Amino acid sequence: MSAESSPSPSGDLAVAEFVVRVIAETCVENEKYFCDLDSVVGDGDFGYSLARGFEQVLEHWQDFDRTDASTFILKIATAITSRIGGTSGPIWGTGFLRVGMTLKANPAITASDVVAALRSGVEGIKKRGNSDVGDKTLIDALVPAIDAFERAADAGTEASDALRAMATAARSAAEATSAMQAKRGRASYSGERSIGSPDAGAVAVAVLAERLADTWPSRPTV
Amino acid sequence: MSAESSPSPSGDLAVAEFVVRVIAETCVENEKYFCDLDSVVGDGDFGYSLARGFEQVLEHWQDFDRTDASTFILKIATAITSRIGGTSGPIWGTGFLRVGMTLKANPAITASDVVAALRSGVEGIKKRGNSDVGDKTLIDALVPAIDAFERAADAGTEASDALRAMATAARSAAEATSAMQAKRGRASYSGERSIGSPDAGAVAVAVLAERLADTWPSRPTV
Amino acid sequence: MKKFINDPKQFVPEMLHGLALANPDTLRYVPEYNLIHRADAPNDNKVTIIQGSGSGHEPAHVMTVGRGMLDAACPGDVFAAPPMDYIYETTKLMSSPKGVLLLVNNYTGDRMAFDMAQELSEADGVKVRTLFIDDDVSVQDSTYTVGRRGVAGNFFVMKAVGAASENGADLDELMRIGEKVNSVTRTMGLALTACTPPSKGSPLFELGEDEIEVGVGIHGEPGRRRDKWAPANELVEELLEAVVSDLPFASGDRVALMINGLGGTPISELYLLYGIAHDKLTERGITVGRNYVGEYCTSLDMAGASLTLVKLDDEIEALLAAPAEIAIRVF
Amino acid sequence: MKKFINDPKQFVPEMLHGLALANPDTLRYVPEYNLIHRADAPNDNKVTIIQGSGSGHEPAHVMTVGRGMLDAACPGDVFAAPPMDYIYETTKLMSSPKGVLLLVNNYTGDRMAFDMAQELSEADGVKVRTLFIDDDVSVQDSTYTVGRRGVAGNFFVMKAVGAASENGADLDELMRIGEKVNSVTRTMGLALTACTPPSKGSPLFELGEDEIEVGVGIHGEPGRRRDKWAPANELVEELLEAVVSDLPFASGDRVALMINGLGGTPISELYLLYGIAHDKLTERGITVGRNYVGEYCTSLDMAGASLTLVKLDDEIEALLAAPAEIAIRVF
Ligand SMILES: Nc1ncnc2c1ncn2[C@@H]1O[C@H](COP(=O)(O)OP(=O)(O)O)[C@@H](O)[C@H]1O
Ligand SMILES: Nc1ncnc2c1ncn2[C@@H]1O[C@H](COP(=O)(O)OP(=O)(O)O)[C@@H](O)[C@H]1O
Ligand SMILES: [Mg+2]
Ligand SMILES: [Mg+2]
Ligand SMILES: [Mg+2]
Ligand SMILES: [Mg+2]
Repeated sequence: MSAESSPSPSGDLAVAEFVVRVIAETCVENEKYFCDLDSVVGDGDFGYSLARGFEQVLEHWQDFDRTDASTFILKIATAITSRIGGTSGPIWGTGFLRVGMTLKANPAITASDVVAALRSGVEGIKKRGNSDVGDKTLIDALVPAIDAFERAADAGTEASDALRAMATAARSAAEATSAMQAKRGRASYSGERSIGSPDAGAVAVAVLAERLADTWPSRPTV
Repeated sequence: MSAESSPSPSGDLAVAEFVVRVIAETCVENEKYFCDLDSVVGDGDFGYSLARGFEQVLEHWQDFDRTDASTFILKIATAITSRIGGTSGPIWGTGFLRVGMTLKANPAITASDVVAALRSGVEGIKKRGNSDVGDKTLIDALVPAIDAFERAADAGTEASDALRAMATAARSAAEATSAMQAKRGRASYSGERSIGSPDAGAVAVAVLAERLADTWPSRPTV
Repeated sequence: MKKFINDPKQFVPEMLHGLALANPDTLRYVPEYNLIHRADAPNDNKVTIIQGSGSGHEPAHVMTVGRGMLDAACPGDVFAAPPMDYIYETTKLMSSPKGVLLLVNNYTGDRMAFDMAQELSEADGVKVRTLFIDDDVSVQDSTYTVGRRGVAGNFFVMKAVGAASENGADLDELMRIGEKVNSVTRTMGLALTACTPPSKGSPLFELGEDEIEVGVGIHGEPGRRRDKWAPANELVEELLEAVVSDLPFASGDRVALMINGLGGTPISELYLLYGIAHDKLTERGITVGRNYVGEYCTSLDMAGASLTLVKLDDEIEALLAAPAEIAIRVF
Repeated sequence: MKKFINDPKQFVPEMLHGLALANPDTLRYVPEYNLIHRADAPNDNKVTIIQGSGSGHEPAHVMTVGRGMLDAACPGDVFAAPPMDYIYETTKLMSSPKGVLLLVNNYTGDRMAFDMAQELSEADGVKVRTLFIDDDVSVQDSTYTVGRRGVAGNFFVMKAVGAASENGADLDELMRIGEKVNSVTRTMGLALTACTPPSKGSPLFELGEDEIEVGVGIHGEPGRRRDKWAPANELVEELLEAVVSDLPFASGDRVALMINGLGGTPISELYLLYGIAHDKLTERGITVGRNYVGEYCTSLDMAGASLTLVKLDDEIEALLAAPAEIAIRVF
């Protein structure tokens, strides 16, 4: 997944496994933190829902079809959609589903394929959630993060640096959600009182992107 | 009601009115304090029950039959019995009833008649409550208080000093109930945990006796 | 104190006013005596069944007035036995040629007020009998008390005599049935939080964030002991063991099992407790023939629950299964 | 956090286990999907009615499964819409030739999961319609939200379509009835205390000793505003005014009035509120044709209440009056 080379299918699968595993473990580890973020103007279960869902993913880790990277991600998407309740099940499930579907259409995965897949995931989330940039959701962290990744990749940056750029963008975008008024999700019911604290989903995106950037150098290489 | 003289019937009535009024007003004023005392191992309503009942007495103050002191006290007894709930209604009602009945049998009221009436009141309470000295109830303050009053009256002490002796005895007896384990009333359910705090009813007796001693000099005289 | 209340002194009357408004066809309200009675009571062909006790235990007992249950209830103020007057006047207003049965939870104040009212009513020529209910096993040493307290188990006595009286049973028969049900009924409760009486305005006792009160009374009287919070499985085991060993209930018995909420505990938790208790009884070879989950006899806003077992025989089970109607309904 | 609980993750399954054990004749439990369904469902001659939503609102909705109400409920975890899977599998298991009606309280998570499940079920050939319920008037500015929330008023939609489906109404007819009832139902709630979700272990928000949250959501979402505690008369006036002016209800109307407890409020206070609300409606010339006092749609252990009005016509009133049976019962 470096910006120039198009790695072998088994290399793609290893990368997909690594990324999903980091996401799953990070969500499980941050259960309480993510719940606390959702408590401010939400209902406090965001971390709980993600943790229960990704626990299932980790528990059945060996059972997912590993024909190729996209198949693997599609199976993960199904597991997330089936096991995560609340808003996050459909949102995250749809995101993974679209990523998997887009990658399936591009068997030899390049950095720009990854960007296309992520953008397609975001489009799926927007459609599913009837939401967009500016609504104070995880979309407000995802979009700038993908933009940053794309810029870095286009400039030929190494994957680890592209990920770092992505994480930095996600973090500042997540922090910027503090100033926004929520227009979607439970937080929206509190109207102007949602201003002043960041969106839980956006912060989670920042945490995940940072963790990916941090752990990328330690990924198993094929 | 001095130790020597046997005052006129109308003087008795004035004394009865004065005493009942002091009791009623003191109970109303001490509502919260008496409730707090009952909260430690009881159910916290002792002051409330007394206050509501004696409020009624004060509200209908002019309506009570004033043929003589004993009639007046009997009417008060009926009002207390009818209007005070909880344990205190029957207990206090019975006490006043027996006092009134005993005085009725002795139209020219002497100090020893008063003592006999009070003793009869206590006997009524014991019978009604199936209780006795040592059960950690108001009886444990009443009995020593009446004893002290009797000793003073027998010695020919002035009424105000006899009342002071009564108040002093009631206070130390009430304090001594702290060391006792309750055998009657709701406090008894908490077993040994009732030890360490005084009985609410006993403390109320002490407060009332003290107030009577304090206000006696200011009573209206006929 | 944060309650839905105007004036603590009007708490009970305002509640009764609402109850009467909500049940215009079936209930009547006589404010002078806090009296709620069936619109069709007294009935000459039926013993009248009356329960008093303090308020704060709702639905007990004002909301359990109805066909097959109580004919009337005349509660006192919160946690205070009704003034003798209320009972006496209620007994007179509701008297039937077949007689009046007074149901009294065994507390000093209630016993005294009902005793006095019974004496006066009998002097007026009313046929009155009194049945005392004392199902609480948490009060162990009865030489130091007036005996066991009446708590949530009173529901079963009410239900059984209510059903029998609809069938025309006379006063002696109702006494026999009521005493029998009471004799096979055992309850034990525990509190997670104290309750706040409206007139006091603050909790009756202080429990730490990890403390519970085991064997608590329904008036917030302290219980057997204060203990550390424990998982539901352990708490149910403690309640069940206290109850089962007291009668004792034995393998092969058929029982009614009640999980009663004390006022502040959500019904989700009560069903969770029910599942645990049911399984534990099954393990002991005891069959749950009837079950009851919800609020029957509460302690204002106290978070907590009690567990009641009734040993069933054919007669009791039939009486408990008989139809009945009360104010607490869903539809 | 002091609750009757073993493991927060097992809270919902353990509650459902207890519910199933308490209703062996009428309910069935399928643990894989948190599914509680009528023992006699699906029924080929009846549209199947299913409600999902998060847990923590009991008795809604698992305890309102029964004849004349829901055929099935497949709740998610506390305050979380069920995973799409649960709804999809429940729909398949419960599908009837007459079709399946999904009742959904209007929240983002619920809408999405039900939409997805409906798509998948339809692809499998099941006839499915979805009815959204949005009775909460506290959410004012709907450009900033996905519209109003569904709260306690969902009871009336459930009851009406439940009754109609027993009478054999088809899916279109049920949609018409459900939408009609929803369109004349309005609710507003307030909280005296926050609730504590088991997995969080602490209150969702902090209310001062004299503060209340007006227009609170049933998931502990903050409401319209925080305010000072006030006597019950004033609080009822505020709730009533918000509800009455929204439809608006007018003099001469006949309504159903519900006072719904949010979980930690004793029924005594609910009846007190009922009396005040009834009197205030009478002053406005509005007649209470049916009344409901108790817990219908709660928010765990939250102390608080909501007030719901439904404008009655003959059709709605007959459907509300039809007999029904659910797990929550007294006898
Ligand atoms: N309509 C929506 N579209 C996209 N994301 C959303 C939407 N609504 C909420 N979210 C995201 O989901 C997060 C909350 O997730 P979760 O706690 O599972 O939802 P809930 O408890 O409200 O069902 C929010 O912080 C936000 O980032
Ligand atoms: N059996 C009894 N005999 C005499 N006095 C009693 C008895 N039981 C309780 N008391 C007295 O009554 C007081 C409590 O009164 P009250 O609060 O009205 O009773 P309760 O709330 O238990 O009905 C106790 O402090 C005690 O002094
Ligand atoms: Mg949430
Ligand atoms: Mg008391
Ligand atoms: Mg009391
Ligand atoms: Mg949620």
